[in-house]
Amino acid sequence: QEFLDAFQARIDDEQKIEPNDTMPSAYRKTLIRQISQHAHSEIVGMLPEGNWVTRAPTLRRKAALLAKIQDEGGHGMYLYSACETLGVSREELIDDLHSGKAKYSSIFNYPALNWADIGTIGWLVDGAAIMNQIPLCRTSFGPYSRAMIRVCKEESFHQRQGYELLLTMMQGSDEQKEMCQDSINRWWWPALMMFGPSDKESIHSSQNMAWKIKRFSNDELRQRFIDATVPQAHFLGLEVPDPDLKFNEETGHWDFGDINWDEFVNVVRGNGICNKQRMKDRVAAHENGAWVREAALAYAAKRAAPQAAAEAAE
Amino acid sequence: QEFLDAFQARIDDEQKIEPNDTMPSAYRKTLIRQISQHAHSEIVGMLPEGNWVTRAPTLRRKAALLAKIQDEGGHGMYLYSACETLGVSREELIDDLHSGKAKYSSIFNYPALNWADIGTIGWLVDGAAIMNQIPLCRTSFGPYSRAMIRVCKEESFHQRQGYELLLTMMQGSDEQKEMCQDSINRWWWPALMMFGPSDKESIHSSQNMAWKIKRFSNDELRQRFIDATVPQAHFLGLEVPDPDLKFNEETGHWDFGDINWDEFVNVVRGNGICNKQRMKDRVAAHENGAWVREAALAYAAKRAAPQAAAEAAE
Amino acid sequence: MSDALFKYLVRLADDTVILSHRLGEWCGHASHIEEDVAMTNISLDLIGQARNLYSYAAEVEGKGRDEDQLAYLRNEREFTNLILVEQPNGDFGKTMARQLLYSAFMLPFWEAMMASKDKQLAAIAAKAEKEVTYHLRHAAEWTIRLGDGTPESHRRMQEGIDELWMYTGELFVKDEVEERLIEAGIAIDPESLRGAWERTIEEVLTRATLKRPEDGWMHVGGRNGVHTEHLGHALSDFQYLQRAYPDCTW
Amino acid sequence: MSDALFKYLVRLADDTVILSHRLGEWCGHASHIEEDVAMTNISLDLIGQARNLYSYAAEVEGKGRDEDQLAYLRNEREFTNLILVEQPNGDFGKTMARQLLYSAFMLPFWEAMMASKDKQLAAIAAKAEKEVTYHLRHAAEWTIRLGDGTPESHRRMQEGIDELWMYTGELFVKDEVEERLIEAGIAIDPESLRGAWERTIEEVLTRATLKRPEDGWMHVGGRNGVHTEHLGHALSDFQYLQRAYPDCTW
Repeated sequence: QEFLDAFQARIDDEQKIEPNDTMPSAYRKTLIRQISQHAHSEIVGMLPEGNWVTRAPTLRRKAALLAKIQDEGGHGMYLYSACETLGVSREELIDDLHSGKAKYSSIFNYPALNWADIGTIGWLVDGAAIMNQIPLCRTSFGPYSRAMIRVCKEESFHQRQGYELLLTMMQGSDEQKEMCQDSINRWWWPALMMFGPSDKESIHSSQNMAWKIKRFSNDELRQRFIDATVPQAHFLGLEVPDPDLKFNEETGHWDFGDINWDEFVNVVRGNGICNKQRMKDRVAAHENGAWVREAALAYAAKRAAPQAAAEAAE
Repeated sequence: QEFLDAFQARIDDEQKIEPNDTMPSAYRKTLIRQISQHAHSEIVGMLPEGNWVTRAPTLRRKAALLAKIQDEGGHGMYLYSACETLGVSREELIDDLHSGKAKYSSIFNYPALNWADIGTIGWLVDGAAIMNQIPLCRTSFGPYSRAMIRVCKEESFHQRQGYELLLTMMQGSDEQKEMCQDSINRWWWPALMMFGPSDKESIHSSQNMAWKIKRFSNDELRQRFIDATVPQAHFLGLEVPDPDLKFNEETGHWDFGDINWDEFVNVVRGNGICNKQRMKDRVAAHENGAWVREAALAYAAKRAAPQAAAEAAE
Repeated sequence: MSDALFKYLVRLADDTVILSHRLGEWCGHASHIEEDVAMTNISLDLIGQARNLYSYAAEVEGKGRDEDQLAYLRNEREFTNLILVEQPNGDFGKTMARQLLYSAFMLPFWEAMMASKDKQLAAIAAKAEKEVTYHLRHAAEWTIRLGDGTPESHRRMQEGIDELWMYTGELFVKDEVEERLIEAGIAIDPESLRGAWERTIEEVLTRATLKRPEDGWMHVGGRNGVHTEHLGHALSDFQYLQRAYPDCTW
Repeated sequence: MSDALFKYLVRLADDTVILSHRLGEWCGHASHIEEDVAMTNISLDLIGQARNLYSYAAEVEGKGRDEDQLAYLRNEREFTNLILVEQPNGDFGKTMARQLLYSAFMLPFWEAMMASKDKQLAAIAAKAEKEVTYHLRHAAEWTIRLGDGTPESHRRMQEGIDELWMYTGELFVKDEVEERLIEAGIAIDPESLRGAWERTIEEVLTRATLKRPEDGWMHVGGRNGVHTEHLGHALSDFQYLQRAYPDCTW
């Protein structure tokens, strides 16, 4: 208990915990769970966007989309590395993803069905992610905090890019405008669900708050996101698909309708439109690439052997 | 020799040779080679057209193309069966195709690059095939002759359909007309090569003529094809890509330029644009389907076993 | 009512045109020629059904569109086919599974439709019913052969059924479009076909020594144009020429 | 001369845009994330080159077209890329083989182009040269790793090289378009790069324990728009949106 108190004191003092520091095993476990889930989300998140790389309508947009996906791959690598500092291998993490033991953000179980979705994913999905992640830039675990600083910077760029994409389309033809409206209709509620269950239901929150792994509650962040996003939607000329949405003069916040938590639970359970497809794609990539990884290992071993022999001979 | 003379006498008398008749082994061998080559051509010929099934521009054309390809598959099955009456299994024939031992018509090593090619393949390629095959309806080997009667009838239909497709496109936009002209530019000479080397070079001809496996020389058939086809091209409004093409008032035939036999030999040797791709596709279909064929055999064996046991018990 | 009928016809047409497209992708790549011919044949039947349905839909709509404009010039979100039929071919087992699950529904569907008060739909049904009888028999025979063939074919066939099962719930979904037509004696209540579908599937799977997957969550959306990501790629191939060279006669 | 320069620029741009497209098809499907990132990165470099080349071509043409009109609104027969770059990805070994065979040519190509009398081309070359240095190193390293890895990777890598070899002859083809530009000191004579290409390939294959295929018949045609059947399908995906929604700003 003394150790736990001392640990808590360090955290309360806003000191960063570093990989070689001793830490409570629950803290370590929570971090591994959360960081790896975040890493998996980056990797799975490449798929819905990858689905549009071959169909991007201009070279400039195609380049921007490729750059965004590249950033996401980079985030994935960065976050897996942060996880590895906690003593778990990337291979284990990926096995957990493929076995269904580890989760990734449910948002990527929705399909990207038209080009406006690429804008909406940047604007709403990255937007919600940033809202979740900005507090994590000050999270107590050093490598995670540093990773988040970089990730947030790049995702802000993606968010602006997504917004600009929609702005361009909303100034275009009727068909383009329809695509945008269709897109927000499909992504709005799933984006709100990205903040997780409402505070009444959330199981991990209080300990995580104390450890400063989490710094704001799900509902606080969700409200913040809505307050920031609704005016942007209106500026774009989009209707937010929530008949109960209304600005509350008293609180200064946007009141919104009930979230369909049944859908949320259903998707988390694996019954989203694309859950099976996403995992099938990831597992297929992993299995089809097994021979490549084996070859790389075999080659490295061959190179290492003569070198080791040479060193031994010295 | 007595046998050979008697056999020749039957042929001279226009009697049909049937599978159970005794026949010279060279006759049998020649027939197997020729019929299987023809069967292989039908099967490989499905590939360039199959390449356009998913992109046919109207439902009517898509249906017509599917029907044509279906006919070709039917011809292949029919011809393999005719071959099997000569004592060789389909599996052996297909192995010979895949190993490169057996040939197929070189025309299918040219790519189908635009939609007009689908018309041109019907008009020129099926047209040339029919010109080759009509005499074979009276060929000495009964099953082959009967197969040819059916095949020619269906191919005449394909030829008319191809011509009609081009006619429609030639009444269309400038781009459509360009596609048609581009198409005849690429297919004209390969179509002429379908009649095989000129008579001076052809090695199999004279014995095959005597056996009535062949009834006209390569050059005769080629001239006949050109005489029939050039006016059709002109009616369509297409230019035939041969600067030496000229109607000869004296002979009543169209004189034409020199054929590039180097190209012919090169493609026969396996160096056509699509030789490798066609064989790769066929071999892949065969290998990927191995588990299906094995399952069908295993299932049939299971069904046969109890039946045999039941019969034995009677 | 004519608006509902238009939507209903387009749904059915979209099912057939997309499934036909998928089968057409097999062209020249089947395990043996007999199957190349069989799948081409089924694809051809389905295109024929699509043409009849689109043409009738265009007539009902009365805006001067034709079958090709309906098939080639609507976008992904306007396509209202079942998600089941847009699923990629996978291996031959999965293709047969898709065909079985669909045809086992469509056979009793067209049988019932032959008694529709809409004479044109009844006539389309009479032709389709004969065709689908063959499609179902063909798919059922292969399901049994592969299910009860080798261990590998058993595994693949089971996988095909398992992967597609979650798309079968949509066969039985109805909305207000259909309800009005059902009341009018024009459309068929899908619920009334559930028994027949279940029996066919049970019987085939049993003979195939395959396990019927458990009914879990069912994936719907196609009837409202919310598809899987596969449809868009199919449409870009399917519609390319019409899109690249607009207003041409082919 | 400006007509020749336009054609020359479009050829180079088509190479980069098509190869970039092929690499983009890998997105999210590579063997490990590092490779997803690497291939995306190369794809991105190539798109950048394509944009520079198309924009300059449009400027030279002077008909008011832009990079997107050149990339998205020409048909298959107007594309003049090397047949090599349109070949399907196959497995990772084949993708690396394609990249090696192309980049080993493009590195000395851009190096030489930096001295072009055409200042804009020289500037494009200066940027591209740095990028291709990395592309070549990446492809060479993987060729060596896979060639000298396991028996399976050796077999696959050899197959990739063997399958693509017949498309390498086209790297060295020149026609009157290029000859005039070479004389003018604007374009590079591909023949002058053969030595460097051969040396790179020899060295990489040797270190990879792979066999250099025999030079047999070489497949050409891309520079005149006669392609393999693969390009059309790539274009229908690539151009679909521009074709389906003409005259839009995206």
